[in-house]
Amino acid sequence: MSAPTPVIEIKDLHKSYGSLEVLKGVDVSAHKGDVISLIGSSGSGKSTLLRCCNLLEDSQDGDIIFCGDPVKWRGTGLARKPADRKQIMAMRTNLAMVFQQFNLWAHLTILQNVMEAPVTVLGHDKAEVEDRARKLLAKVGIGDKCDVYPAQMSGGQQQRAAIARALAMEPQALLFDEPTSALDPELEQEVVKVIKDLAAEGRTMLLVTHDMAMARDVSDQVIFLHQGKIEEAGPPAELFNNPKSERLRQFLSAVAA
Amino acid sequence: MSAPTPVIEIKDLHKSYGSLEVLKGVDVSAHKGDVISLIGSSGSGKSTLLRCCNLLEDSQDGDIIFCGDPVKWRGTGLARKPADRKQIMAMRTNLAMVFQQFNLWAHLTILQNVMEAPVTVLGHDKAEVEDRARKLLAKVGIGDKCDVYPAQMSGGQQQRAAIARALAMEPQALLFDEPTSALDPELEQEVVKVIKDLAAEGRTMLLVTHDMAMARDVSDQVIFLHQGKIEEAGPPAELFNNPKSERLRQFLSAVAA
Amino acid sequence: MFSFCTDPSTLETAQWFACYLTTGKHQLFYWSFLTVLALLAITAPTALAFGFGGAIAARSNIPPVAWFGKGYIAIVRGVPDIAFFLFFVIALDQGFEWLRHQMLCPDWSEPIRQGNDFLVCPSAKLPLSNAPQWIHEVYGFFLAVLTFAIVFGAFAANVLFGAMRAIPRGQLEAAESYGMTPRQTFWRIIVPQMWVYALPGLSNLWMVLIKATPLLFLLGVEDIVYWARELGGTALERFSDYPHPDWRLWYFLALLIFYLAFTRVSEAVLRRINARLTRGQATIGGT
Amino acid sequence: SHAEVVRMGTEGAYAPWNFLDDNGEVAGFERELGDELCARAELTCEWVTNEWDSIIPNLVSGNYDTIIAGMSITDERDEVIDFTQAYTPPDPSAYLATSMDADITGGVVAAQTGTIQAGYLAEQGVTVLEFATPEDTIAAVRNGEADAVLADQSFLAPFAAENADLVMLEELVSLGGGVGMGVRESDGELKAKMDAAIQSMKDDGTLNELITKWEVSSTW
Amino acid sequence: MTCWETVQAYAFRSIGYGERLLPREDFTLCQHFTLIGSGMIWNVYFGVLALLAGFFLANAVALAKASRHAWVSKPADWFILIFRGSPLFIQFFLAYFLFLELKQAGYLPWLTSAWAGALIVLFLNTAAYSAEIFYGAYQSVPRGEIEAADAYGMTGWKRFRRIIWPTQMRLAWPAYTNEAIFLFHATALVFFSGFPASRQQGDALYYANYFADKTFNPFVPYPILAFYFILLTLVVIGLFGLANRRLNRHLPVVPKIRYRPQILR
Ligand SMILES: Nc1ncnc2c1ncn2[C@@H]1O[C@H](COP(=O)(O)OP(=O)(O)OP(=O)(O)O)[C@@H](O)[C@H]1O
Ligand SMILES: Nc1ncnc2c1ncn2[C@@H]1O[C@H](COP(=O)(O)OP(=O)(O)OP(=O)(O)O)[C@@H](O)[C@H]1O
Ligand SMILES: [Mg+2]
Ligand SMILES: [Mg+2]
Repeated sequence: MSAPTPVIEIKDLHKSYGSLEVLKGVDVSAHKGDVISLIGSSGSGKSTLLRCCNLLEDSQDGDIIFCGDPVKWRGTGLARKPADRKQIMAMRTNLAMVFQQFNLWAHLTILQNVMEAPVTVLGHDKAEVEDRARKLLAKVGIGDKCDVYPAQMSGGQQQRAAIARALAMEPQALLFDEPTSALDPELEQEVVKVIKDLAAEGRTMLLVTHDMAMARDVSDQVIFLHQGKIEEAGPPAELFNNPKSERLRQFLSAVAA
Repeated sequence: MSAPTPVIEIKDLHKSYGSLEVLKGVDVSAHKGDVISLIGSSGSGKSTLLRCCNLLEDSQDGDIIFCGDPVKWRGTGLARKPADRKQIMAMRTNLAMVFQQFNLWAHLTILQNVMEAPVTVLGHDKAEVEDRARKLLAKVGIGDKCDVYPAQMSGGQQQRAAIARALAMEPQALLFDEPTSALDPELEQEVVKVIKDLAAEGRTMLLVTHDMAMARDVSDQVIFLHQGKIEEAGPPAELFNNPKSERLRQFLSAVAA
Repeated sequence: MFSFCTDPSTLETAQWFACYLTTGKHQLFYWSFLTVLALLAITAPTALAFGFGGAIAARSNIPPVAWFGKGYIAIVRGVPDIAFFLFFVIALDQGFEWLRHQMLCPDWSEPIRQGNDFLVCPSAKLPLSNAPQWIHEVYGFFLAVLTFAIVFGAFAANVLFGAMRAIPRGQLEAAESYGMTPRQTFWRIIVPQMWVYALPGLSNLWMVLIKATPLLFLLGVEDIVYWARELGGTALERFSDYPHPDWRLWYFLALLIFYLAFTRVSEAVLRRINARLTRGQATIGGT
Repeated sequence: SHAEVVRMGTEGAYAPWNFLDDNGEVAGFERELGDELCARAELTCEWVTNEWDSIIPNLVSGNYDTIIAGMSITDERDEVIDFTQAYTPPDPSAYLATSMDADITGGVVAAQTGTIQAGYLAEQGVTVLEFATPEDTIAAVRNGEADAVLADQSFLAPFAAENADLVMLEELVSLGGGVGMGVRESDGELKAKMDAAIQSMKDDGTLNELITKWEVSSTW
Repeated sequence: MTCWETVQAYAFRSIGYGERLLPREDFTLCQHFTLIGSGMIWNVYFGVLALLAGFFLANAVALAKASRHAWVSKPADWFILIFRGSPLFIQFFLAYFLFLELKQAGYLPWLTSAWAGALIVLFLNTAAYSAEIFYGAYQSVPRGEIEAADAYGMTGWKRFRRIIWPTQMRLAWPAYTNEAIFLFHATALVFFSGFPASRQQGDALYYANYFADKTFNPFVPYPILAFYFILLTLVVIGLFGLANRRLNRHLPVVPKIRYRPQILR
């Protein structure tokens, strides 16, 4: 029996901002139900990797394959662009993202933020989505803030709204960029629980985090990015207990302290 | 011998947004060299407390006393406003803040962001400040990003720039709002070190954090805020090992997990 | 102009046009382009200064100053430029003369208003009635610039006032919390950032200003549209060596091309300024 | 040279009375007349052009000293400014059309905005179409927007003479009085000097010569 | 004539009702106010219709200008350039000329009348100016919010309608308010230099001009005209302000200026 196709597969991805090369050949492969954590120091390219994965950024070389369907490109190098819009849309509706800066839509209330994409993109029934959205918001603990605008919420509340927004899409795969950075340990545990539930449902997740405990707890695989390259990757137990690379050892020593 | 005057003293502070009461009588007192951590769940009013302390928000009742000098008020209730501009200015130059959303000045490069206040507010010599700014940026690990605009930096890089900007003021007291939320463990350790150094220099700090390890590590006192009130306060060893209130016990249980 | 222009009625077409297009009247037409460009070049910064002053006044904490600023914006912005030009220049001119009269002729006994006449002492006249014609023209030009600047300053003030308020609150809070005085916050944070928000509005205003130059003739400055109308209108044999039917269409088309080209150039310049200003801004258009 | 400078305000857009010649200088009947009057009154004259709408307000405001712009002496104007004695007899108004049988009672007649002709047409109950410039009114007749145009005869005559497609109707309308030079009411001295100069030109026949030369009206 | 009679005679003179002849003596303030006010009917007519229609066209043109396809963006670009790049004076002249040609060729003869011809020119003119404003606002929409829309698979029209357009309108509104004011002011040019006035039915400036011509005193009719326009502008600002409040309802209310000078203590 051949191995099942990965949900997200990234092959030798290269990405530069002008002359600054941020990703220097990165390979990731995530199967159904996998949770893959990306760790690494600030500026190592974690957010950029997620953003490339979602095609928010154009990459210059390498492949992005979603459910066995490689993204079609037009042009090469700095001029490389995705070629097929339909494909991108299909891909994005199945791939929800939680941004590091949340990026909530400022002109919509929290409830509207959560309902927006399911209603307008997926065409789901409004009443039904509203129901689900309220439940999701209650689940992340901001059920009382439905009719509030993002600018009137605390950092952690915004972050939770952003998570609820992603969940409302019920996507095959999720991209989380530091989803607990503004959350207290209690809420963090909630989010960990949510992530585990999602994985159990068979959803695939890429997760950028600075929280090693969380990475260890939820992931099937941990990838350590260093200066745009994968320095080391493996199951959490192995990677955290037995780091092979010098750089990772040093990085982890900080956690122990 | 009487006790020395606290650097920051907050007495029975009340603050509402419209009809939503966010702070319901909070007392804090921080002496020279003290590091006081504020913990609590999202939306409990931590950021609001820091912002009131710096007079960015008007509070409705209670006192804020800086170095023995109580803020003078005009009006009462929702109309209460600080009365003396000179006093506020003097206070603010001695009280630097790192914002949860960083709030770097978008039109200035990182170096300019750091130099701005020391040069224009304190009137320090430009060349000397530039020298110091570069050193600070190098210290927080973004010495190579001096001439970059905030929008072109990763989350962690922006946060470090914001920290450097606060340090450049060499203030008596600092207010940190989740200063390590976007930082990896390694950098977090750096920041912890910086905070300890600052405390050793005799600077006073109020620190909002979700990282209990950090709170335990750096603080002289930890304050647990719950729904706008201080639920429990005390030295970290005591508070973390022997939480008295039910709510705090529950909150901390998440960390242990 | 050319030596062969002595008897235009005998000339062949090319020569006729060469002579026609270089008559003294046409040269005045060409000059008027320079006048208009000079007027724009002087008016734009002046109006911007008025606008800046107006915006600052409108933001002031001192109620009378704020009222003045807001009143200036509301009233001048409310009046069509054309209606303004039809009576304001005369009033402005009389105002200046009245002031000079008060200063220079304290012992003048006759009333300034005699029936319909407005009479100041001879030494208070602006310019003096025996001044050479070019001084009169420069003074007229100055009045035109001032009137334009007052009108467009009100619009600029409105744009700048809005731009100052569009700056994200976090940016101002950061400044406040570092102990910047309101003055410092204003000059160091608001003023540098407001241009990003103000530029689209100001660009539009510049375009409107360019398009308002045909009203200059109401202010006594002979602008390009005035001359195009004058030159393009039917020239009868009796009154001109170069008779021709109603050619205004051609003259206006030429002006159209001039204005379009001028707009294009302005746009290119403004785009570059905009690119410079939006550096560091995370927007669709920013870099 | 003469001590006193007199600024002469005119429109420069109403041939043959006053217009700009190919060199952009003020020319026409009133230019020659004005220069002669200044010479006789021993004044130094400067010519200024001003837009018609504000020509009187600028005079009373002191921006020039006379109006010499084909201005008929009317009671309305006389209330605001003073006029010298008329230097031409009244110039009747005439119709210009594309054919002699143009309908000037039931049809559309063009006139310049705000002129006495426009007022007269409105009074007669004719459908009047008002244009901003005299040039436009003639164009309107040519392109059929109006059946005829009503304006001063002296203004229309050259057009009819030089264009085969335009004709003057025979019907004439007397509107307004003779044309005089406008001066400020407080400027009695200047008015007196100019009155004397006009009188002397009338007396020695030079004025009639000028009128005949420029065909602005009947002679004295 | 009492003032009330004057109002009855002239309040609708500009659209052909009431006294046939304009006042020829007295020229009282009441006459000034009534006739100039009557003329405002035309200014409001031109302004409101051109603004409403222009708003829709402007949105379409702005969208076209932002298009990635040159064959869509280029025509939009040219349209904006031509109407935004030339004075209304010249546009009126050329349009009137064009409409005359059409009429002589037997098409659309009513275009040479101000009510239709000038309206069309004003409509296209304001559409071009507004399109440029909307396009500029589009350029300033925060990137993060667009990225979020992209990431959720919102495509062209939906993304535009739901995310970009509301933000774009909010950003464009102050400048668009200015444009609306300019448009109302521009209506004063219709009879001043563009189209002929028939049967002495004109806009406010036409009647102000009439009075100035009769009394030779510009300091009465023009300030009255100014007064009417200030009223009109205040109404425009008021209405646009209401819309603006709605567009900005998600922003926390900015507290009033915090510091008062010491003297007021
Ligand atoms: N501008 C505002 N208008 C109305 N309510 C506000 C505003 N800012 C904050 N709040 C409310 O005040 C409460 C406290 O907010 P605050 O930012 O202090 O929380 P916090 O303790 O810092 O939370 P976090 O850890 O998530 O940052 C929240 O419920 C929030 O919704
Ligand atoms: N728009 C941009 N233009 C230029 N450089 C950029 C831009 N965005 C990011 N970078 C650079 O790319 C590098 C990687 O950024 P990225 O945001 O991927 O880091 P990260 O690993 O997510 O860091 P963090 O943990 O701090 O969020 C950084 O050095 C950053 O300065
Ligand atoms: Mg990141
Ligand atoms: Mg907070």
